Amino acid sequence: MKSTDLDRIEVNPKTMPKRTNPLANVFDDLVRFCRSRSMFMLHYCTGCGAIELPPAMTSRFDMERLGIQPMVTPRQADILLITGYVSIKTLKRVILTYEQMGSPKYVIGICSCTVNGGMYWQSYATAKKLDEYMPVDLYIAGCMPRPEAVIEGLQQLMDKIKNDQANSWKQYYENYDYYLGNQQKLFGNNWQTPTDVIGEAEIYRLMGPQTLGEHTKILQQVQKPMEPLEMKL
Amino acid sequence: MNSAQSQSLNVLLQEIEGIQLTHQNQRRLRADISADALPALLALLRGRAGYVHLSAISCVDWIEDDQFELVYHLWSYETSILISAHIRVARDPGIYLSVFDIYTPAAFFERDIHEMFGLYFEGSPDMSKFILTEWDGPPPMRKDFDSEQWVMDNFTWQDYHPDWLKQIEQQGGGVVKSADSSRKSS
Amino acid sequence: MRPENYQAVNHPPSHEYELNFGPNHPGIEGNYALKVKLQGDIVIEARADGGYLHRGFEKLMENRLWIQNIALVPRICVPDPVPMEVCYSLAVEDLDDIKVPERAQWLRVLQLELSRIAAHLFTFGGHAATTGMYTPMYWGVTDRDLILDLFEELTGGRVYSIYNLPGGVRQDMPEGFLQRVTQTMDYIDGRLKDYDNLFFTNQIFIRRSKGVGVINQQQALEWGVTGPNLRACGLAFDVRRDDSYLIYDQLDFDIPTEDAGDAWARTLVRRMELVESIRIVRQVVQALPDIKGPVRTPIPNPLAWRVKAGDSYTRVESSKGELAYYIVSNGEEKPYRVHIRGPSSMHAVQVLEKLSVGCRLEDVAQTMFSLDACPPEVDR
Amino acid sequence: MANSILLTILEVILMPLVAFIVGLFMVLMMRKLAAKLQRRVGPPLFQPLYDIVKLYGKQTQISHGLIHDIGIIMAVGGYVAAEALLPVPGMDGIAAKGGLVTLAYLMMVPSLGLALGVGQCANPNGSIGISRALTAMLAYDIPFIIVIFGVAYHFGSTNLVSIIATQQAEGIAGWGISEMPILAIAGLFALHASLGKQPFEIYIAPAEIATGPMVEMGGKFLGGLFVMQTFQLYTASVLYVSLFLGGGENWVTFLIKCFAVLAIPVLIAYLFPRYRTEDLIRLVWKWPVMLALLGVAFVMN
Amino acid sequence: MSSPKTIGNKAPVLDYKSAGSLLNPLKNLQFLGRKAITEPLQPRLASLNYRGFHLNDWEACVGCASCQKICDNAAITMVEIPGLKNDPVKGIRNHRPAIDYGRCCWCALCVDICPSASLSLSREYVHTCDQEHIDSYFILPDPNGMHKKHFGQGWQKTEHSDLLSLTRSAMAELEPANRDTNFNEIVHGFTPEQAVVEASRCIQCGMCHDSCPTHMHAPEYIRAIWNGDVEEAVRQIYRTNPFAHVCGRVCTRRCETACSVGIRGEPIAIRWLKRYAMDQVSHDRIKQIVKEDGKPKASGHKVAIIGAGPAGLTAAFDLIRSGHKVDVFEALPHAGGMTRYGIPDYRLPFDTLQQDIDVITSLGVKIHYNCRIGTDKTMAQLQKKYDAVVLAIGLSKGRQTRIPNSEHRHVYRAVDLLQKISSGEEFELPQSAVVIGGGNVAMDIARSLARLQKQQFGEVKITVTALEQQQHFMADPDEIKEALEEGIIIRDSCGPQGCEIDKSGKLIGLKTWKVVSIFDEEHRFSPRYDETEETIHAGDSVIEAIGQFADTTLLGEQLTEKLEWNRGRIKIDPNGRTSEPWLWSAGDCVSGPDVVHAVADGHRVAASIQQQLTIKTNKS
Repeated sequence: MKSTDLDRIEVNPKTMPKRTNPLANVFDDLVRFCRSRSMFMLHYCTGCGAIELPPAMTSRFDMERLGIQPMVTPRQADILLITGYVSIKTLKRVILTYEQMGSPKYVIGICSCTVNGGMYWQSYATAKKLDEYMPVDLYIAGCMPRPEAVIEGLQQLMDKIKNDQANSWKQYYENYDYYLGNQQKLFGNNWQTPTDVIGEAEIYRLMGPQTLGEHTKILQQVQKPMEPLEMKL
Repeated sequence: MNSAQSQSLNVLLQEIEGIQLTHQNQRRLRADISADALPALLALLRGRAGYVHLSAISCVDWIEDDQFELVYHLWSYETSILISAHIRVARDPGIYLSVFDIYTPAAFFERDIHEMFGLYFEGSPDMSKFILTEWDGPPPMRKDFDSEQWVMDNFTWQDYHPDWLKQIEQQGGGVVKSADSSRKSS
Repeated sequence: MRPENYQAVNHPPSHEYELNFGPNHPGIEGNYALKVKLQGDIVIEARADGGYLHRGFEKLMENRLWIQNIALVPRICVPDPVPMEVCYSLAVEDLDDIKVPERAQWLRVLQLELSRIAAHLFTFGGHAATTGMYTPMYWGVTDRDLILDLFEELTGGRVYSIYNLPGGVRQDMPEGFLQRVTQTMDYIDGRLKDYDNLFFTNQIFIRRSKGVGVINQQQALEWGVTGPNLRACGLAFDVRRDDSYLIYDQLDFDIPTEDAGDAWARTLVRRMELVESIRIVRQVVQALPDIKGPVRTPIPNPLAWRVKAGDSYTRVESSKGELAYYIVSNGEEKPYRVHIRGPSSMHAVQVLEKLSVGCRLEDVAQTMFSLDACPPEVDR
Repeated sequence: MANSILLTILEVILMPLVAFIVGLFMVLMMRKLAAKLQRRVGPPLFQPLYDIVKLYGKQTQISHGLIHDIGIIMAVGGYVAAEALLPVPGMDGIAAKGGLVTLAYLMMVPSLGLALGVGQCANPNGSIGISRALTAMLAYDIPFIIVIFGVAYHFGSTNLVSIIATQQAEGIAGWGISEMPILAIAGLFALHASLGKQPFEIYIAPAEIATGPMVEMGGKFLGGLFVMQTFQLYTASVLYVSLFLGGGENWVTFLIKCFAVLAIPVLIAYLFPRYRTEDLIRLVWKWPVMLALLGVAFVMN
Repeated sequence: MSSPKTIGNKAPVLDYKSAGSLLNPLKNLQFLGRKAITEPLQPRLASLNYRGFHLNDWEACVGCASCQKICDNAAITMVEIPGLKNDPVKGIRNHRPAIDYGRCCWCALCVDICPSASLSLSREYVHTCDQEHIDSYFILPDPNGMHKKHFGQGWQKTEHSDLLSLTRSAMAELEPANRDTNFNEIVHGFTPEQAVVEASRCIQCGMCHDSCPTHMHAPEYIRAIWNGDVEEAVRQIYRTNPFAHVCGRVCTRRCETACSVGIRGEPIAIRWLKRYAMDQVSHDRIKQIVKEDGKPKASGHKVAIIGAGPAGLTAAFDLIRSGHKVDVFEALPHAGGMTRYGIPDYRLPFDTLQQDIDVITSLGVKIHYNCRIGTDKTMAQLQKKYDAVVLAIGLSKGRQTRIPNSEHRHVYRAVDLLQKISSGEEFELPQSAVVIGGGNVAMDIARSLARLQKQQFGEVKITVTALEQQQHFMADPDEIKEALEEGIIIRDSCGPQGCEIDKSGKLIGLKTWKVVSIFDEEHRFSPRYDETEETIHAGDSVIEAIGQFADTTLLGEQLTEKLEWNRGRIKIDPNGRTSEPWLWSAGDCVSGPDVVHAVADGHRVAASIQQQLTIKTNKS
């Protein structure tokens, strides 16, 4: 097996700015409608709120009614549910996961902990505000929110997607420097992920004035090309 | 358990030098011994009193005494008495012997104590980090590590400013800074 | 600073390779990781990697009032939070010599056993899902939800009931509650037949789980295995009976055992415990109306409550095994030290690592789920 | 003549389209049946379509190289080509020219294509998955080929159109299932195994290898796999119907037969766990092969 | 209890070894024919005691911030809302809790501790928002619910879940039988154990501090007592009150009225805790503690204080610690003013009062006893000799009812009698007496006479009459209770109409009419009587305890003319300064009759004088 090439990104022509097709808007609406009716959520239990997801998924509250299914890998998923606190160790994985998800992608912050630290505000081990590290589309209040509240929240996200209001994923590219800065503050300046966010931003034409900055400079200095590690346990 | 068993256990334990026994209740026996005598006690309990189950090893940081207290909670399925063996180890340099050779579960507890308190166990099979692999601060469970302070230094909080608060602030009210400042001064 | 499990691995020129189970993997319970090294399909080395759910509970509890910790403790084991509350309360009561009214003790047992049923139903589902059978999960979680409804009615919270305080329970049960408990128990009793057909007597499942992750008695004792996992090795030990707390000594229940010590035996022990728990719940339901009196011994003003100095090692039997709190008080408003001995701290680390070696790739997830390891309890 | 060529071309274009639409409903039925067994409502009517449109509408399309792309195209393309060889009521396409052997060959292409594509992803889970998928293919292809051989021998033709015509001429008594019941059972086994549903779901196995071949797939690629799934369900069930249930007299009976055939493995799938790999091979090489050989023996007598 | 050993079936052993047919799972195909059990998409109604979003009854909430203190997660902040009622005397602040749902864990401990039972949780549980509206996570709970939608109350406080201890720690007292013949102190005070338990009830809301006229640091000394550090408690007490022993016994304790715990239960016994702290520390140690600040630099200024009562001595205490020389002139042979001569021994033993005074004199305050200004020295002399003069003469004269025959020689003023009793003077003890008045002075005189009567005649014949209904008496409820225990008869709603005199000129009783109302519509004092209900209360003497007034004759005509007056009282500015720049006035003679107000007044004039003298120093 060959080692991984850096991910190559193909650009969907639909994102290109010039659009001449008169049906383009109708087509866009259709795609957005389908996006809202088919949300694959990443099966990742980051915190204790995850215990209310199985009830929401299974027979009693049956998320599949809304077209929501759990998916196993970030590549397949559209929504990332951050279910409660994220310990710093998990946060690294969450950021990697988020970057690996295909756009458009949506983040839902569940429980108190994702907003302002929640129960664990004194803890040295958890991150306090999720939106410092990645843009969040929707928060669901509760500790933890009941399955009904989760489903209600997902329905709101569906509405937002349908109305083209859930575009936080673009912010991640447009303000990458800000997010990277917060990540570096927490993980140290050597922090890097295998995903080339700046490159993706260029391809998506989402380079904003805040995409590059002092933090990305640090990243570009320390960034090592992906190379395979020696096998060790 | 019956009193005969309890008697024989007491007699048995007297073999350890300098042991102090306290019956906390019917099923809890506290044994204070010196750190040197602990392996002998554990070997004795395991070998001759049926104490095969090491329930836990707890560590307490008595910072004022400059000591760590290690508590070995042992359970015997035969006598149904839980013995807690308490020893004290100097906080500095913080090294003690592993009891892994007597009790296998000790490996996890010793590893845990090592990363949480920084107390090293000689002879334990694995002293590498388990939980705090991405933590480079001091061992967090030590009393001299102030978690809240660390959090305040490293994180910021939501800066809420909802409309109702703006309204109240216009009227001259607002968030009360601390509980005491709300009091009238004399 | 790149998390290692996302890095491509340069495989040595042999048939050995490495796989990560977790932290984001459906074959792992919660947010936990197990790195395995395989030769072909056989695991030759396994390393558990925890801390993804680490919140530093023991540190947090040192910084909070005795009563505030009550809101904190259930979070230590999310699928089965009630024993956490009860164990903490029992330990504080032991330290401060608080006598719990009898009615409160019965209510606690009721809640504990309901929680055990809920946790076991949840575990079955998870275990079945690791073998590719999702229907038991859909059923188990749904039926568990009915018990959560009972919790909601009794305690005001679905999962984290925060119902126990040192001294008793916070509220008496609402009217007609016992009747609804009976209804739910009848329903679950009736459903067991379906579960048996689908899951417990499913020949393919038996084929998958028999002989997987075998622990013999000798090993179980040596490795510190407790709870249903220990009973699946033929040792009838249960803290409820042998180090009795609350009013368990007044109840009539059996301790089911199996001899095989494999994943199948562990599942079966849980299945039988489910029945025992239902039996206990029915006993409580019958006895509770005759037990009058308060449900809580008043404690001092919680803002200024100092628990007597001393230490207490208190154990209860959670659905996962032996759960213990070691609490040291130096007579202040806050605990001086709390050490939580979660049953999974043994099962999910050492035992899992040992059992994984030599097992098939297909069975790694099953081994973990059959041990019913609860990662938040390991990480604390 | 020109007309008939034009007609054939139209049919060849139309048949995969029909297959896709029917396949979507087959996916829906599969999910609905699962929901029913699990005592819940299940997805809405157009859910499979939403999923596919959404996946194609994803903006990020992470590719792992040319082979990866080709692999997916092969996977879908293999089935699209197979559809043209599967006669449906009113449309024969090029079935008369292709025959069973070509079809059997085309049905292996997707797995091979997937193997190519997934191999490029360099994800060990994917590699294990694909090796399992090929193993499974190796397992179920043996009874499958034997069954096809038996059927072809019985009808004396590898031409599906004539096989169907023969069966329809004699009514139910002439159906393959009445004439070759043992082969039909073996065929059902092979069909079930080829769909990769429990207990034969060894190569998806989320809890073991995180959905195996699909692990690195996102966006269009996953969409491709979803499309492939619709074709797969369609192809397998239509082939079985054509071989054993007399094909379609008209669209109503044809669809009823297809969905009924498919319901059997689907229902079983949600009530059983998966086998281990070696168990699968042992099982499939033992019973279906034995049955198929027995069936062939009966047929040849 | 009966053992429920027979309940429940034995666990049916699952026969998995033989029952396991491969086709068993297929039995579950029956579910194809069953209905789904999925709930509708609309969120269900939560259970009756669900712990959902917060509600707060703003009418009931007093802003005590206990919810903030018990919150695990520092989720609660108090917000000051200007439009709301803010009444420190009643223990109400215009603060309301605001809750951060980015922290809250819905444990409901805030509900369970809430002293006013205003907080509760609702059955509402759905709230979502996007990043721009994250402010909606910070809410100010009101009775209408988070989204102004009614979901009904969920978790509320019940008697089981209440976390406050609403009853006081028991304290030993003299039984009525043991106290009615002597002047021994009735209340024993807390034992250390009782005091710690009582102190632990405090929720540290600080309402007591706000309501106290002198803003004593009650939360701090209660916390110190709870910590077992009584010396620290004394230190905190002396920050604002040199009459600690006195206030520990006879304070009107507005703090306890304001106490948040008192909303639904018995307030913290703040007075007894103060007394406990003072009693625990030895007198010498108290003196040391007071002097801990070190000796101040002498300022060279001199201040004269007329009247050695609480106001005057408090001013002296402050001024001497600021380095001024202080001379106190007291007309009577003992210091303490009304606390010495007005409050009976059984409530305030003289030697404890003496301890307070001793602390003050130990600082260097010089008290000139038996020195009556106006006779022995004149105001003019004082003005000349001192930089400032404080008039703290108290209310030494009893008011008269001026009802018919009230000039009879057996009609007494309560203050005069009390002074006689406490100074040990001989006087004619009435065999039976009728007291007019429902205040503490009336109770004091009634109970003092009752003791003397019991000693001398073996039985008590005292009737207390007052205009108010008994529950509205000015006197302490405890006093009334104890008075009744001691055999005193209380007749409420009785308006005195005249003293009855028999033919021989002997007083035989008091005639009263039933009171219909005391105040008119404009809340002015204007009692109306029901003349048909006339009662004659038998008694050979009548004692008027309806209030006191100041004896300002000492000022002299000239000064009296010069000063500005306000309805019979000397007019003072908010700092206690009169219209004469050298003269301040403090205590009962300018504000109400109450020790702690007098102490507050003393501090106030001392601060004003200090300010004035500092200006003077800086000028020179």
